[in-house]
Amino acid sequence: MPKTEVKIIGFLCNWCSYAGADMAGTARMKQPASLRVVRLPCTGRVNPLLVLKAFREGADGVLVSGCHPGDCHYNEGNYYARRRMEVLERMLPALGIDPARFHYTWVSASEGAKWADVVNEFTRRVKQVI
Amino acid sequence: MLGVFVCQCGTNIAATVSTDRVVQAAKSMLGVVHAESIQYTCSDPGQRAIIDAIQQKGLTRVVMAGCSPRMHETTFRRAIGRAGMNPFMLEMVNIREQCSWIHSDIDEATEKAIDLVRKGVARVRRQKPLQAGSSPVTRRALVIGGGVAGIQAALDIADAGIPVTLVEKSSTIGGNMARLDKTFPSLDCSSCILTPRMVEVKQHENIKLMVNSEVEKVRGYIGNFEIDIRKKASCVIEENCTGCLICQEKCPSKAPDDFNVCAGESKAISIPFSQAVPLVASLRKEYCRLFIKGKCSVCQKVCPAGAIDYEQEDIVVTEKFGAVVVATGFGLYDWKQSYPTYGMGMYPDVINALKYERLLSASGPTGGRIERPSDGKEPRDIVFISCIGSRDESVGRPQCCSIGCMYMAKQAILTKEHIPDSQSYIFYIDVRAAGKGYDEFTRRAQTDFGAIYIRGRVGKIYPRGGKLVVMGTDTLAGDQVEIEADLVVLATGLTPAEGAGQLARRLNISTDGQGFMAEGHPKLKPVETNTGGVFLAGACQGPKDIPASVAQAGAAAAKVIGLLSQEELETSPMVAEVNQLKCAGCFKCRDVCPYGAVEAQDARDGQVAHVIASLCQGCGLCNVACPPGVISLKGYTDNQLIAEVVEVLR
Amino acid sequence: MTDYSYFPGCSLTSSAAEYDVSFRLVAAAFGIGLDELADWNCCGASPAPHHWGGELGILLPARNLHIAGAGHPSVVAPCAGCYNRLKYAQFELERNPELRERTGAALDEAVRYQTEVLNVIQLLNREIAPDDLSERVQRRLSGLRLGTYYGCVLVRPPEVVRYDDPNNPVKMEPLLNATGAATPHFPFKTECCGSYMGLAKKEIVLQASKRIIEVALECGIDALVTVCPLCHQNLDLRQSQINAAYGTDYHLPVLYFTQAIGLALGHSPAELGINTHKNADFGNWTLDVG
Amino acid sequence: MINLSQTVKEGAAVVAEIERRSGQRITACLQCGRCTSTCVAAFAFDYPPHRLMHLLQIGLVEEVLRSETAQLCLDCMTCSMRCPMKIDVAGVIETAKAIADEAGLRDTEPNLRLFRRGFLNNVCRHGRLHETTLLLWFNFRTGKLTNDLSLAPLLLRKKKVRIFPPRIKNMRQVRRLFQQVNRGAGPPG
Ligand SMILES: Cc1cc2nc3c(=O)[nH]c(=O)nc-3n(C[C@H](O)[C@H](O)[C@H](O)COP(=O)(O)OP(=O)(O)OC[C@H]3O[C@@H](n4cnc5c(N)ncnc54)[C@H](O)[C@@H]3O)c2cc1C
Ligand SMILES: Cc1cc2nc3c(=O)[nH]c(=O)nc-3n(C[C@H](O)[C@H](O)[C@H](O)COP(=O)(O)OP(=O)(O)OC[C@H]3O[C@@H](n4cnc5c(N)ncnc54)[C@H](O)[C@@H]3O)c2cc1C
Ligand code: SF4
Ligand code: SF4
Ligand code: SF4
Ligand code: SF4
Ligand code: SF4
Ligand code: SF4
Ligand code: SF4
Ligand code: SF4
Repeated sequence: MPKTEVKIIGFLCNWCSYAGADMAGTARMKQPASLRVVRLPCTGRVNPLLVLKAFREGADGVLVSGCHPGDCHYNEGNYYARRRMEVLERMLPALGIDPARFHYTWVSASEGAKWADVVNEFTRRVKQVI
Repeated sequence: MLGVFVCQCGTNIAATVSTDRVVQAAKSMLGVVHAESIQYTCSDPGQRAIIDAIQQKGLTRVVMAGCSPRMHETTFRRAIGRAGMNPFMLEMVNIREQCSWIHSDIDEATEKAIDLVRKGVARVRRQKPLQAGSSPVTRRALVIGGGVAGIQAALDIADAGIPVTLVEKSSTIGGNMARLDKTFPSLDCSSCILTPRMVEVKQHENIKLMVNSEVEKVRGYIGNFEIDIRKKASCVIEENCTGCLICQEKCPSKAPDDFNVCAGESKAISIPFSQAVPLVASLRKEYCRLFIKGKCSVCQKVCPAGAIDYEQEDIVVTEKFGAVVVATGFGLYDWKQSYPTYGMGMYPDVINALKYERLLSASGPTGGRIERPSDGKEPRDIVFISCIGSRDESVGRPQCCSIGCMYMAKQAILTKEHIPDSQSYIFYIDVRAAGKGYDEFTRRAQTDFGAIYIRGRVGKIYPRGGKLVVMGTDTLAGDQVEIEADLVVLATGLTPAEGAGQLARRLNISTDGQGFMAEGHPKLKPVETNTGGVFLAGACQGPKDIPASVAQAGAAAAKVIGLLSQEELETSPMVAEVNQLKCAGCFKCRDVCPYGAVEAQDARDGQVAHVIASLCQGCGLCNVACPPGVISLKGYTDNQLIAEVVEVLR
Repeated sequence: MTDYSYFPGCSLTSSAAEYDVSFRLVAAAFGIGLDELADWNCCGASPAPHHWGGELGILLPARNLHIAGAGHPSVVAPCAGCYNRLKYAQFELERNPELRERTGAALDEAVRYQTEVLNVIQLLNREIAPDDLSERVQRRLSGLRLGTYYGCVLVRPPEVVRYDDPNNPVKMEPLLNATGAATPHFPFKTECCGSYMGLAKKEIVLQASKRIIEVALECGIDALVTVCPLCHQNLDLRQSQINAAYGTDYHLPVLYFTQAIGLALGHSPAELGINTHKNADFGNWTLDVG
Repeated sequence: MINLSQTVKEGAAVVAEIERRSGQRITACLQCGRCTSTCVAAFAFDYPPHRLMHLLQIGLVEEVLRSETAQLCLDCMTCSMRCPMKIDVAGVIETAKAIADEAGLRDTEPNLRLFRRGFLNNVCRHGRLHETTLLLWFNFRTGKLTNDLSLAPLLLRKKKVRIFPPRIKNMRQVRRLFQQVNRGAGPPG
């Protein structure tokens, strides 16, 4: 019997959010053990189909997080990501997936505390709807 | 033939993750022939253990579960390279920053660590050997910003025989240090130590100085930047101007005096201060009568050197550089909007410390006599207030300005020297004076110069009979206090220089929560950025005093010299690649690529995409955009990512 | 003609009757209809939220909100204290279903709490354009330097009242300026006057209010303008007590916002109840119409 | 001398309760004193607001709950607006006061409590406030019969006081609101 109640897949860009998650760790900010992070160069590398794949494989939630708009390491990668993720979010209900189980956000390398908040809050939300 | 190494990191990991159980679980994963737990894997014996295992068991792929890949990926790539493996057949699994350090339940953390290792195994099984490419290096450096940090970096690099272009936004180099009177902790006169260095820049054969200039566009990558620099028209022919100042004297149009923080007035054509480098006049069109009303031309008539050219236009030069040093310094926090209780700028005798610095300076607008702005009288009671727009979350600025405590002590000392019967009061929360000789310095302000230190923060300032009532608290006395002051000096926090965010975006480097340029790692990469070839020096990276700025500039210069002494540079092999046989030639990939790295190539039937590896930065945008999915990012292929997702959810 | 529900509150029916009178005069002049809430009760003022666990500070105003819910879309509460209490009740009812339940039980039906609550500045700014007022001015207040005194409860806590800048409110200024009056910099706009301590802990009120008057005079202010009856009481009525306690000789007039506008519209000081104030001498400034 | 190893432990539960109810972090206070600098009433307090915060930091809850500060704070929120750590200091004090009330600690500032109680009883009786009876009642109870009477002639002359109390129609409803608060044992003090 697994101990963690929910499993969330996180797709994080290497430059901002992954670094932010590291920073939260360096600062020992406690978070639920729900998240499994997949590191990517940029949220622009996140294919919406990959998100759907995660849901189909049984993920309780999917979190996509990258640099703030305008701060993308690759200039505009996260703008593409934002557009793709917004479309995806709107499609989820039609696919029978509660949109509350999906979250797209921005956390910079310096926002360790925000990262911890995001994980805490999203986990709480996923637990509620699952 | 896969090996898994689980690092204990002393107790950093082992206290929360049962590394033994992770090793046990790893042994049963597909393809794993070796798994062990190591106390400190990055140490010499730790790396040896990996190399031994590779050589004894013939490993071809390695999973290293430990700290963040952002920490030690390069270390371990090198290690397995030394063992004769392809360095890219490594996957680092983060069970420290993103696991042991953020959880407290051993079972939960261990379960997660096992999931992550399984994910890493699945991913590295699909990894192909990659070959790092290489590209030639341009032996020339760009330094942006001509404050003391930029000056130091430029001189150090130039002294190593490398050509440097120093780009300065304003009409002279010197930056904020040129505005200071004497400097802590040794009370050296600022211009006495700075001016010779400014002149050296001007005279150095390897330095090309461009004032009134800004970086406009940046292309390329480490070793090979191509950068557009715009030199703004100043209506003065630099080579002709002798700095005689006749134009400034005769010019009828007043203009704000930024150098003196608006204390005193300047002219539309001016040289900001007498030691300016270059000592050349600049015309500001927005204040010039000729450009506003169409009539004047006085300066042209009086200039004995024929240096005035109203038709001058901006020029954009494009140059190639191998490395860039950012040294754009700082601005001061504008307190007026967020501290309404300090009068919002309604009281002329509430000023910021930089303006006070000009009032103290012998070369300042008052010739070194301290006069309060409202009536020109010499103040007797002077109140200094620390941490304005610093350490204050209510205005969104939690950071410590790191120099305020020191310069307030300095200014209190100088005030006493100027006006022996004056009394300085310093409101502080903590006296932060951690440098060498610094605490002794602030204590001297109290013992030898009679400054009274009051621990507490001021609540309100309001006028009473030509004076300012400063309402505060003395937390040590435990009571409210009130001072009738002649002058109030605010130690306002440091902000990034105006336009720093824009410049950061152009250079593709990150900024931190306060907008300062972000270093690569707070301890181990303090002058690097996340973008290869771009380095930081001085207060652009965070509030700093002169010694720290100069030290960082020297370090940045050393990095640049090291980089530019190489002939060729390794490039990341994690680039996109097209399966040209299946490419449909739609060029959706080319449309999204931010680096213009995709080009069309002729094929048998029509055109297909081709990635120029030296331009590709590996963002993966194309990979997602491609309808048939035939362009893929090496190291992050669809196969690998899907495998990670599937495995972690097993 | 727009109609509003009107919650006068206890003060405007007794010690601040002139506030009620002047408000009605100004409203009438601009065709603003005011329907007094039927059978309203005291909002609980400052004591209610600070006694017996504080819940009365929500329940009492909730009843008024409920009554307002049956009337016009918006209710105006000129007293800053009442305004604050109504906003507070709304805020708490909004986010606490259990409280809503209980309040409903006491009222015998589901509590109506969503009526828009306006303060007097908000209402007049909405209904009167400065230019409009300027045109209708009979007695130009030029030369009069008015100190806008907002007090604390009108703008605080910001997340509850959501009105104006809590540290430097400015919403009174446009209409006052339209009357010709100047509104000079006044750093004590939101300093507390001592609130309800007048009876039980007088020294707090006297010291707090003294400072406000002292700074107003320092800023060359001829009269303070307020929207709070309690502030008015502390600053005007207790000015003599301040003088007695500190040996000062202050005679600074304190006007209600609506009185200032009423003056500009040409009403006499007596019509506006200014003669009921303790300090009604405007010095050199003349109240003659012309 | 304060035995910190004792106070910190013993005060922890109440401090945690204050933090929970007020939603504020006491530990975030850096003792800058800005709250005190801005407080118009601090001169009348036994502990100015910043000291009150520190007392909580070291677990001296009894001092806080019994403090005059908790009773006298005007809840004007000036301190909360200015705190550089964004602490709602007024909210913390208010919470401490509520807890003191619940714990039956009622000896501090009895006059003020009396005034508040008188005010509410007055409202409970009439539905609206009748200032005249409140003033008379309060002065009678405190034995300071002339308190504020100097203001009376003017108020009377200007017809600003009502001799007879107001009374609203649906008093039953108002009483029920009061009963809501008195659930159980009845109103404290
Ligand atoms: C009131 C006060 C007193 C101080 N006293 C002392 C002291 O006594 N001792 C001490 O050690 N330190 C002192 N300091 C700190 C000292 O001023 C700084 O440490 C130092 O100036 C930092 O140097 P810098 O080169 O990093 O930045 P700056 O001096 O700010 O120089 C940056 C330069 O970059 C230019 N620039 C900005 N943006 C661009 C752009 N986009 N493109 C091109 N150019 C650009 C600017 O025009 C400027 O010339 C004091 C600071 C203040 C505010
Ligand atoms: C308790 C404590 C906690 C700290 N925590 C932190 C922290 O959390 N974060 C942080 O950033 N910093 C921290 N520091 C500071 C940090 O340890 C130092 O900044 C850092 O170690 C300095 O590195 P160094 O190389 O200059 O000197 P050292 O680490 O002292 O290294 C000097 C080396 O030189 C050798 N040596 C000495 N004399 C000679 C000689 N004559 N010939 C040859 N070799 C010689 C010594 O044996 C030694 O190996 C901490 C320090 C202490 C004491
Ligand atoms: S490799 Fe990383 S996790 Fe292991 S000892 Fe070194 S720093 Fe710690
Ligand atoms: S532009 Fe001409 S007049 Fe002006 S300083 Fe230069 S040489 Fe002198
Ligand atoms: S043209 Fe006239 S106004 Fe313009 S800079 Fe020259 S002298 Fe000054
Ligand atoms: S250096 Fe001193 S003045 Fe500046 S923020 Fe830090 S403590 Fe405050
Ligand atoms: S998007 Fe895909 S199919 Fe289209 S050109 Fe690029 S590689 Fe070829
Ligand atoms: S990964 Fe693709 S989109 Fe990104 S830089 Fe390389 S070729 Fe361009
Ligand atoms: S809320 Fe209380 S403590 Fe805060 S400033 Fe007002 S009276 Fe003082
Ligand atoms: S203002 Fe805030 S941080 Fe400062 S002493 Fe008061 S509560 Fe603490």
